[in-house]
Formats: sequence, structure tokens, C-alpha cells
Amino acid sequence: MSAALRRLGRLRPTGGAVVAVVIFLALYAIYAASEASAASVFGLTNLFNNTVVLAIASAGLTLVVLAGEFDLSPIGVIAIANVVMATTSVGTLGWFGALILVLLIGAAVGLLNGWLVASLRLQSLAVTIGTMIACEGVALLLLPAPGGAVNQAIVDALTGDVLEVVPVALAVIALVLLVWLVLARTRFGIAIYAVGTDAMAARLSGLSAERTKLLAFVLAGVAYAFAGFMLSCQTGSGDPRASDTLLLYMYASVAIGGTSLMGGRGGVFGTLFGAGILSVMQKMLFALGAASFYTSIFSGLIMLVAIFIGNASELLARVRRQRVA
Amino acid sequence: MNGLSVRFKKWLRPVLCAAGGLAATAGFVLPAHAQGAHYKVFLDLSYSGNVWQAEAANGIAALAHTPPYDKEVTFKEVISGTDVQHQISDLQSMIAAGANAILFYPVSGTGLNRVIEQGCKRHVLMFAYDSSVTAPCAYNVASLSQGYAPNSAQWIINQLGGKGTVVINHGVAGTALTEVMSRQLLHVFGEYPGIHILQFYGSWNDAISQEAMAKILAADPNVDAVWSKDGNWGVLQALMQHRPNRLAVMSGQSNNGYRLAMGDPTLQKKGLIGLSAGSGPADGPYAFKVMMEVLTGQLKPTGHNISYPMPWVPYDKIKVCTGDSFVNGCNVFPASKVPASFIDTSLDGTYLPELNLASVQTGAPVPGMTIQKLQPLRYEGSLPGVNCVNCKAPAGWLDPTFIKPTVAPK
Amino acid sequence: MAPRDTSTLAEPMARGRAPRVNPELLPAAVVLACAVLLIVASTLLNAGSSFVPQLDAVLVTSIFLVVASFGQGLTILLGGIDLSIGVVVGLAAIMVSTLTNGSNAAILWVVPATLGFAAFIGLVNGLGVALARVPPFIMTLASGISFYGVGLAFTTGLAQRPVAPGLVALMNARVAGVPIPVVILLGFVIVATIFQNGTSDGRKLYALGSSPGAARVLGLPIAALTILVYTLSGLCAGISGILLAGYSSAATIDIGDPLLLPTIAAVVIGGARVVGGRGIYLGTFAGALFLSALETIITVLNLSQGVRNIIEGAIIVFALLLQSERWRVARG
Amino acid sequence: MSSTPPVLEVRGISKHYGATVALRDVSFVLNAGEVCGLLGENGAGKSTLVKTLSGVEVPDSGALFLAGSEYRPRDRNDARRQGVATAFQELSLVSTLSVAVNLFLPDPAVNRAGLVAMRRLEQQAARILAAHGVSEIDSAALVGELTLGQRQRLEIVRAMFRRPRLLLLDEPTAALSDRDWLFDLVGNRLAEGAAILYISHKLDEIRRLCRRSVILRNGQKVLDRPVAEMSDDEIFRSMAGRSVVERFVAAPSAVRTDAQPALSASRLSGDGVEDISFTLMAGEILGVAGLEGQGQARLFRSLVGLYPLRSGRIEVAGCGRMVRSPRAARAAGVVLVPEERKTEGIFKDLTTIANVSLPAIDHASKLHFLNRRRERALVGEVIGDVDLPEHFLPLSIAALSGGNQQKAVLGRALMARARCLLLFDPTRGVDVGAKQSIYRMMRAFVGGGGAILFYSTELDELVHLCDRCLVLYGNRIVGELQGPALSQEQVLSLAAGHGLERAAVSGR
Repeated sequence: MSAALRRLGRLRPTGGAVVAVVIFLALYAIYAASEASAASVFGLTNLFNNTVVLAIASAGLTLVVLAGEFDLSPIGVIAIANVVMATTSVGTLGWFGALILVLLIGAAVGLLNGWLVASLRLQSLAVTIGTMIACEGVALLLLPAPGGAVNQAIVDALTGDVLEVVPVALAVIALVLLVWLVLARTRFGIAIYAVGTDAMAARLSGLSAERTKLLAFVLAGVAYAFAGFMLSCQTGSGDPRASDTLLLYMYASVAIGGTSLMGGRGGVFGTLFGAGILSVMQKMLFALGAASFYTSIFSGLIMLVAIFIGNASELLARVRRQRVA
Repeated sequence: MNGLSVRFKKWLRPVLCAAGGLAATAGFVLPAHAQGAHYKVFLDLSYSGNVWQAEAANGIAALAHTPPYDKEVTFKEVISGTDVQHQISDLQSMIAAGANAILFYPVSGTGLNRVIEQGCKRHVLMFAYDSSVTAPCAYNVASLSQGYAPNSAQWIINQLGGKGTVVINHGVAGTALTEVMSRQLLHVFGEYPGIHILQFYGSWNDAISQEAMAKILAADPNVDAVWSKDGNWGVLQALMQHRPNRLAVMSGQSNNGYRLAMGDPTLQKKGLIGLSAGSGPADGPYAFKVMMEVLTGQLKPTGHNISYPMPWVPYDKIKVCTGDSFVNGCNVFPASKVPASFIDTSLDGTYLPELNLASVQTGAPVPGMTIQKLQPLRYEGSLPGVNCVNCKAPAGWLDPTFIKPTVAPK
Repeated sequence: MAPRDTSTLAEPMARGRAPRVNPELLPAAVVLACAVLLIVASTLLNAGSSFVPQLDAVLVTSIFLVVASFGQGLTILLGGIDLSIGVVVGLAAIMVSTLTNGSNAAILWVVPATLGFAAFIGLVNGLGVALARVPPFIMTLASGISFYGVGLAFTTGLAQRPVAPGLVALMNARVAGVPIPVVILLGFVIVATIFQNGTSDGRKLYALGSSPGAARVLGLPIAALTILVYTLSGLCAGISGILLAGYSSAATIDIGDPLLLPTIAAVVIGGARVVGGRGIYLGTFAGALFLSALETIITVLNLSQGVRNIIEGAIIVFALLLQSERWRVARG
Repeated sequence: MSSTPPVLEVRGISKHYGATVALRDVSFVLNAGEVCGLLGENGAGKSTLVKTLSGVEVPDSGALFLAGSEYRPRDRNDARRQGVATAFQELSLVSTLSVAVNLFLPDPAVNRAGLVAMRRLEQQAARILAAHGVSEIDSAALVGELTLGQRQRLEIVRAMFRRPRLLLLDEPTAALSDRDWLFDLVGNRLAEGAAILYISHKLDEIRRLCRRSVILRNGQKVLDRPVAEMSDDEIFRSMAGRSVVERFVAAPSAVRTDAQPALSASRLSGDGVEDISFTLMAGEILGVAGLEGQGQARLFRSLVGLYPLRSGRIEVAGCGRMVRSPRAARAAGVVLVPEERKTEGIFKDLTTIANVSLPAIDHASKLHFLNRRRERALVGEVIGDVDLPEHFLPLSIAALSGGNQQKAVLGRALMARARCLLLFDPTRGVDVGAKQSIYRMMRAFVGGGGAILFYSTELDELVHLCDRCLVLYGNRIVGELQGPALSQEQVLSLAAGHGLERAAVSGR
């Protein structure tokens, strides 16, 4: 028992992560029970297509949050990535070239954020408001109105399914999870937790808070850009405003996933399910025929429920550990 | 009489269809579709909580519960908010739920194309209203190509005599509508070197427009004219507050308060020369009606971009109504009847006789009213990136169509 | 921020000079100066304009932000945050317009009712944060999203009603040439400042924000203070919403959304620290004015929205840079 | 000796922070196999020197030499690579990471894939801990779950196991009560030829371990001599710049047996508190002794309702009902001066005066409006009793030394009109001068009829200050010593868990 707890302890799931999985499964069960097509490949493909953008973006955000900072710029990055895809992926650059380009842009914005926050020690919660606004401006300059077109090849490839069984979006999410599981085991992964928990202690232990946070922001930026790439595949076109309302839901995913917004505790695993919860809930409520305003009422309540149970299970776990120790 | 004719029509429909050709409406489909058939119809709103959307939604709901539609459809309204992903998800849910037709206000002109195609593949009628989508298989109901922007711009120029400072209240940056209109406006005004332009983005929102306008008036006191779409009510407020005795030439939406002000001689003396035009909430109900006719096989449109005639009421055409609907040319209600922010273009005597004041305010059908015969359709010209892709805009789409310059550019 | 054992360097410095004025007044002053500079700049940019009307416009249009960000500032002082402000503003505006429905008589009960409701949302946040121990970021985000849904349920299919003319007049009239909103604004700033820096409760808030652990050991009424702060934040958002409804005489449910992020920006630009314990309301006020002035100058610039955004974002970052420099010096 | 260069040579280094001089032209050498003590009051620059040597801070001027070659560490890791390891005073452990990971930070071993193999790491860690005589710490546990003492052990082991040439120990016994463990380890390192710089306030430790000692004052080296040649008085004079011998004036006991007990606890039980009963009379200083982690922390916290108990009664003079919260405790006149000064003692962003006046802030204001003159007056009444210099009042308390911060915290306790103080190791990390003030304040407090429950890691304090002393072991009271029985040896043997039977004898 205690050994099992330890193994978990190494993966550092907060109680919340487990809770998120449970809630997700529960909601999906209700959804599937009331909507026949839920379990069909069509239904699943739609579900995960709706989830994938939020999931990837939130995964990136999780890195920054774990490192003890905030980032409000993702929607700006996503917007840029989307319009760049819509304007370049068909042209000479080709979809792959365009993908590389947007990832680089994401990294660049992340680097800027990281520099402002980690090196100049500006308060991330405020400074990333600035970068977000600026990024949206850039997106508007690149594509003043919705339009452009995304390379049909990837649009079809990335929104369909593999051999009529696995939605590509699901595969992509799984890939993100895999990347995280590797990352979490690297020195950088450990450093993120250390810095996010106690920057001073981390520094005295020889970790560089600056480098760690910088890298966290850069990786996050790349993730946002990749989310923008997936969004472009969803919509098959560019729209400088497509990501406007995503931000709050990204934080909701992170929180529901059991990552502490104080930093140092949580992980991407939970976040992915947090994102899943938000989109499956929308489907479920629709299937139940609930009036649409319930969607937002419920998103709020589910967040609280998740946090509640998360805290409770955290408490239990800690008590049990103390008994063990 | 009307009611009877409809009831008549309902009985005779199969016969007519069988007989063929006699139907007043263009084309028809197999009787199987018609008699006793029942349809699942969804309305997907994006923005919500503002007058424009509320009145459009109410009008649509009222129609949906007006005989014979009340028997023919199960109608469900969904609010998707302003998030593309969210609307995509809802549309998919509707398709999965076996919708026969979906009427939606698109958040994005292009972002929904893939889900729209999904719908079309599953033989779902996809209708967008007011704002258009570029998916070829979707139907758009709008009045964009009737050139509100260039004509109103020319109208303003005429009023100003070709020179003066004009404030342009653009809508939401990054939307096709705003982009098209901006290009048209700058083109038309650009012809006149005497016109000095200030511009801001009021986001089709009265509060934001009012704040911005207040700031502009503070910064540049000699504004002679303001062009806006939605949000012009806020603009008028700002004008009345900062320059109560020197109003301006205005072109904008059709809030009841605005139309009343336009008609008010004292304000006219103070310089308020107003034009109330542009697409109104009525294009929602109109789109619904067209969609229903297509769904029930009454109608077979020859094109996908259907035109809703653009309202156009200059200050000298203001006429106050006595009743609850726009009949014999009246086009504004007395202040006692509706709030100033009520949008008059949510009613339309000619194209939507089924609706009255109560129905667009509460969503309840007009008692005893039945669906009237649809006016023959007109079609929009194509605007690349707005209602079609790889298409060409008609020559001179930047120019005014029916307002002729009264002053020569100098 | 810089990891450093203060005790080693403190004593020598400690001897001698003791700051007479609150050191946090400095950033407030700096930001305020920047705001004024912006207004002057836009005056110079526009031939026909003069300073006073510009100042008027900035002050009047900044009042919503100034009021709302007081609440935000308090929550941030406790190391928390209030993300429900935008929604509360919208709900209050809708509520006040729907319930008054154009009648001045109704104001007497509608305004208190609206404020009560706004405060209630704040109270819910406070209870969640203080008693249920939900992190503020999440609690307020969740309650914001939920109550937005409630607002939708409340407004869907409801044709808009006019705001009571009394409120409209209040926001548009002038006394002795001064716009009434400006009078309200100044009054609010004075009251708020006194509360935050001149009362025992304000002092306790600083203590709690500075060191929750010590506050706990000392037995400060932590729960009560926290609840108080979030309730006040809701209340301020409510006031802001009512003023906004009065100003634009037409309310929509999303009318407050554009206010949320600026409240945070205003507080931080004003020199507050996101983890709590630092910052004065005059700073927040200066930050709010700064943002409003920035909006003004950008509005009157003849630029595409894209360029406007880039400039605005850059200037916000720049303002924060000023702050951080100040910190380096101030913190030795 | 002279042939081989010294392990460390510090040559005239200085360090400024803004206007503040932390180190001024400090020079000394440290040879292989030598422990050198580093003494100085808080604020003398010890920690800055340590940070400079550990590569955390860069000196403004001067040079460092390691075994003859110039030593200019870029950062902590560079320092570590060159064989310099440090156990910091403010422990540098990350609470959300496991013991194993912490032990190997910043560069835990990775496999070929560049991944950290937790299992292997934990086994290694367990081996290393065992090798350093630490058996009770589970290498897989999160550091956040360890007691302060365990963390300090971990910090020390972490510094030692890499076999550094130069070992810096900054207040290593601050939270440690069985110091022999440390002394043995130090011995081993010396045997291996390491050089050790040992920073401490505790003179007996210095005398026991160090042949030589360097003394800093206001950032300058004032003394560098063999310890044996110096008298305590000499050392303290050079530390404080004035003569303060750590002398415990044997004041007559102020215990008032007539009055009802100020605080009485009966059969307190809870998680980590086993059936504890005692009575604290007015005018009494009741000591509490125990190795770390014997339940003293929880006992103290539970007395003010900060730690939930399962059963038992706590009765406070003049207050009928049970104390369930710090608030209620304060109302009843019971105030805790907690262990963690930085996080639970001071309000770091407030001025010193605000820190002190806080409990009485409502008295200092009319209708909630602050009256700063009145506040000033109220504070003026107490700062005298704790020797807190007046000119510190307007400064941010963060700018004060540990000693003065502690004085402010005690002043606040007086401000709260406490009748009964619970002092948890109040002299930790406090310089000699401040200690004296604290002792005086305690005496005065009980003299005035107050009562004090007093836990300390320094036995001589307990022995000399207390009227009685409870000894904790395994979360329960194993003995109560007073009068002649109250000696360091007795306390130690009981605290170590030997002679539980003797407890009864010396009990009453």
C-alpha cells in the first residue's frame, strides 16, 4: 500500500489528477448513456477534436504554472500560429515548413516572456497581459480578417481517425502525455518542481531559477503554437480572433487537473483530463438537453467539485503518509 | 383571408406538389418530404445578452411556434458564446443529434467550414444569418453586398458637401464584416481629399463606442460626422453629452431612440442629420423562414447567398407608428412603447408580417397568425472571403450603388 | 526577490535614516506622472484639443476601472485575486437596467438590491476562499463562469430594458463645470485610500497579506478579513457596473468583460505585489488612470487595430519595467 | 603544513549591497584537517561570507584561493565541482521533492536516455544516509513530511557525502539537539583531510570543535586566534564590541504558589502528543526539554489551538472555557512565540512599529481610524522591556537582524497583554546581546506575575532560567526536574530516553 503510494509519489500526481480522471469517466459515461453516437468513431473523433486544442495549450500552461508563474499570452500565440498557418501552409513553405515556423514563433514569444519574467523579474501575471495584447496585434496585422486556407492534407489527416478506430486527435493528446512523462523524469522536469516550490531553496541547491523558468516559458510557447497548429487543422482556415475566449478555460483545465496555481505541485497528466472534462461536459449537457446556459454554470461547479475532492484526497493521502512515516 | 389561404395551402400541398409547377414558389420536392413530416431544427446563437441577438432570437422563436411550423418542427435554441471551438462542438452535437436544419450566427466566417461540410454530408440544411460563412454548401442570409458602407459613406459626403472631419466607428477588428466595410469606407471617403478621417474600433458595442467617442470628442472637438454600424446609440449619447448644441451628421444602426432623435426637429436644428440603415435583427427570422420553406420543400433556391433587403431610413423618412407593427410606411415606435435601445429593424412589415412588437420582445408568436407566403428571393453578390472562396467580387463592389454623389471630389 | 539574507546587510543600513513618507508613494507618483504625460502628449497630438477636456474624458471613462480595481487591489493585497469582476460588472449593469426599467422611483430599491447581489457574489467567493480553502484564482474563476451562466439564464430572450434616467443623468451631468462622475471618482479614491491605509482593518489586511502564517499564530480574524475583502471586491464591481449602465444607458451582459484584465494590470502597474502584502490604493488609482489615458491616446491615433494592440502591449510592459527598476533600488 | 598551500585562502574580499557594507576586506586562511570557527553577531557578515564562498554571491573585490589556485565560483555548482560544499542555515531543501532527489540536486544521476531513475536514486540515497548514521529518514519520503531536525540532518549529509575539500557548516545545530552525531561526522571529515568552516553562535560548540576561530563584526574581521587562548569574555567583547558574558543572573524564583495556576493542561492527547499533563504557576518559568521531534512543537501549538487534540483539557486562569484557537488563546492571555520566526513570527512587509502594535491596533484607533500618535505611545510602553532600540521602529522589520526581529515579536506578545507566554526556542539564531535582553525580559515578565512555558535547544538556558523543567521523550513527559536535580546531565539522560524509571524519583 505505502509502496504503491510512493510509486505514485514519484509521479507526483496531486489528488486532483486522480479526481479529474474519475470525473471525466463519469461525465463520459452519462454522455454515452444519453447519446448513442458518443461511443462511435464519429462521436469520439468529434469529442477529441474539440478537446485537443485546449488540451495542448493547457499542457503548455501547466509547465509555467508548475514553475510558479502565470502566463496570459497563450491566446496571443495561438492566434499568431493560426493566421500564420492559414497564410503560409498552402504556399511554397508547405505544411511542414509552416509548422516549424509557428513552433519557432511560439518559442520566440516564450523566450520574450521568460526573459521579462525570469531575467528582469517582472510579475508574470501582469507582464503577460502586455505580451498577449501585442501578440493579438501581430495576428491582426498578419491577417486582418478571417480567411486564408490551411493545407488540406493536414486538415484531413489530423482531424480524421487512424484506420477507423483511433481519432488522430486522441493520438496527438497521447503523444503530448508521453512527452510530458519523459520531461517530468528529466533534470529539467525536476527543476521545474523545485523552482516552483521554493525558488530560494532551489537556488541554494544549485538550480538556476532563471534558466528553469526561461525554459518553461519557451516550451510553453512551443506548446501554444502547436495548439494553434491543431486549431488551424480544426478550422481549415485562419481567424485572428479564433482563440479569444480560450484563456479562462485553459486555467480551468489546469486547475481541474489538480495542478496548484501556487506552483510546484501537479502535472500535465491531470491537465489533459481537465481539458477533456470541459469538452465532454459540453457534449453531455447537450445530450441531456439542458438549456445552454447550464454549460457555463456547470463548468464553474465542476471546477469547484474537482478542487474540493482534490483537496480532500490530498489531505487523506498526507495523513496516511504521516502514519506510514 | 391570409390565415385561410395558408390553411388551404396546407391541405392542398400534396396535390399542388403532385400537380407540379403551380406552386408560387420556385421549384418543389417530393411529397414524402412534405405531408406530416416532422423536422428537428436548431438555432445556434454565438454572442448573447445584447439587444440585437435577443430580438433576432425572439423573432426566430416566434416564427418557430407560428402555425404551421409549430406542428412541423421541434425547435431548440443553443447559445455557443464567442468561442469557435465551442460553436464547432455544439454544431457537431446538433448534427449528431439528427438535426434536419441548423440556423446559426457564425462566430467565424471561415472557422466553421469543416463542421458545416460535415453537416452537409449528412444532409443537414446549414443556414448562416447576418454574418456569412464561406463554406460553399451553406446558405447565407445577409444584406452585406447591398453596400451599406459605400452608400452611407456617400450619403454622409453629400450631407457634408464633400469636406469635414468624419469619425469611423469600425466594428470588431478581425471580422470579415468589419474588414469589408472598412475597405469600402476608406475607398469612398478617400475619393474626397476634403474629408479628414478619425477611426476607432467600437466592437459593435454601445458602451465601448460611447467611451471611445467621448475620448475622440475631447481630443478633437470639431467632428462633423460619424459613421458607425452597431454602437451608434453609444456614439449619439457621447455627442449629446459633450456637444449638446452641436450634433453631427450620423449614419448608423436603428435603435428606436436613434430614429426618434433623427426625427426630432429640435435635434435636427442642432445639427443631427441622421441615417438609419444596415442589416437588422430581422434577417435572422427571415433566414429561418427561408430555411423552413427549403426544408419543407416549398422552395428551391438557385443560389446559396440569399439577400435580405437592407433597411434604409434617412432622417426625412422617419414616421412614427401608432400600432404594434410597421404598417403603411411607419418605421419607429413612440418612446412610450419601447426602450430607446430597441432595434426597429427587428421588424419588417413586408418580409415578416408574422412578427409584431411583442413577438420580438418575448419570443411569443402573434396570436392567430400563420406563416405568410414568402416574397420571391433575391441573391447577394459574391464577396471573396466573406460569402465565398476563390470567387470574384463584382466590379465596383467598393462603390456606392444607389446613392449618387451630389458633390464632386475636389 | 533577489535571494539574499537581509539580516546580514540590514543593521548598518538600519542605523540612521528612517523613511518619513510611505515608500510606496513613489511608484504611485511616477505612474501618475506618466498618466499625465500621456494626456499632455495626446493634447499636443491633436491640434484642436486642450488639456482640461481631455483630462475630463480620461477621468470619466476611467471611473469604472478605478472603482473595480479597488476590489481587485484588496484581493491581491491578500495574495489572492478576483477573476469574477468582469462578470459581476456585467450582471450588475443588466440587473440595474432590467429592474429599473426606466423608472427613477425604482432606483431607490433597485440600486441597493443590485449592490446586494454583487456583494453576495463576492461573499460566495470569500466563503469559498476563506472557509472551503479553494484557491482564490480558481474560486473566483469558477464563480465567475457559473454566475455568467446564471446571467444568461436571466437574460436569454429578455428584451433589453432602459436604465433609469436618474442614473443616466447622474453620469452625464456636471456640478460647477465638473462632471459628476469625476466628483464620485475623487470621493471614492479618498474613501478607499483611508480604508486601506488609515484604518485598523486596513492594517490587518496588510499584515495578513504579508504573512498569513504569523497572522494565524497571532490569531487575527483571517476568515473574516478574507470574506470582507472578497465581498468588498464584489461590491466595487457592482458599483462599477451600475455606473457603467448609467453612463451608457444600455447594458449588455458582457459589458464588463473588457474590465477584468485591466484591473489586474492597474493594480500591478501601481506597484502592488501579486503575492500580497504590498501596494497602496493610490498606486492602483494611478495605474487605472494610466491605462485609461493610454486608451485615449491610442484611440485618437489613426492606426489599424493591430498596431494599436502592439503599442498598448509594449507600453504596459514598459510601465512594469519602471516598477521593477524601482524595486531593485528600494529593496537594497 | 607550510609546504602545502592552505585549502582555502580568503584575501581581502569585500561585498556591498547598495549602501550597505556586508563584508569589508576580510582575509584568513584555512588548512587541511582543520576546523575553523566563524563567530559573529547576526549581521556581522557570516552568512554573506558563506554565500560568497559557496558561489551564491560574488565578492565586489578581493580574491579567493582554493589549494593555492585562484577560486572564482560562477555559481553553486561550480563551487561544488571544485570541492566546496555548504550546509546552509536557511535549509536549502525543496519540500515537494523526495529526500533522494534533494540529496542529489541539482544533478541527480540520469540513465542513457537522460532520465532520472528514481528507484536507483532512492537506493543510493538510503545507502548514503545510513553511512552517515541517519536511519530514520525514508529516502522516498517527501522532504515536506520531515521534521525540522530531520531536514537539518539531510542538509548536513547532503553537504558532507560528496567528500568536499572545504566544508561550510552555517549554524548546523540550530534545529539539532543530539549534536554528537554532527561532531562525529565532523571528526570523520577531518580525518579525511577536509577543511571545515564552522559558523555558530554556540561557544561551547566552538570550543569543543575548533582549534582556531575567526570573529567578524560589522563585516570586518576583528579577531583570528586559537580558541584556547581566548576567554569567553574576550570573545564576546570582540563579537559585540562590548562586554556581555552569557551570564545567567541567579534571580530568586518568582513562583506564586498561592495563586491559581496560570495554565494547566490535563491528559492532553493527540497525534504526536501522548497524555501530557502539567500545571504552570503564575510567576513561573517552566522549561521543556527534549531532542527534536519528541512532540514539543505539537504540544506548544496545541496549547493555543493551532494543533487539534483528541482529548484533554487546557485551563487558563480567569478563563473558564477550553482554548480552541489562537484568537481565543490571546483573549485568555496566552501567546505563542513560534519556532519559525521568518514565516510565523514577523510580518515581513510591515514596519517594526506596525509589527509590535498589531495586537493592540484596535485600541490604537477610534472607530477603526488609526491614531498613529496613540499607536506610537502604546508601542513605546513595551519596547523598553525588550531593549528594542527606538530608531528601528519606522523601518521595515525585514531590515532588522534576527535578534531585533525576535525582540519585536516578544514586544508584540507583551502588547497582546499576555499573562502566559509560550516561548519556543526564542534564542535560536539570535546574537548574544539579544539573548541577554530576552533573558532579562523573561525574568521581568515572571517577576510581574506572568508565567512562561519555555522550550529551548540550549540546555544551559533551561538549567539556568527555569524553576522546573519537563523532559519530553516519545511525545510524552518522561520526567520533571527541579532544584539540584535540574542539571544538564539529568536533562540529557532523560531526554535521550535512558532512565525512564528515574523520572519518577525526581518527579516530586
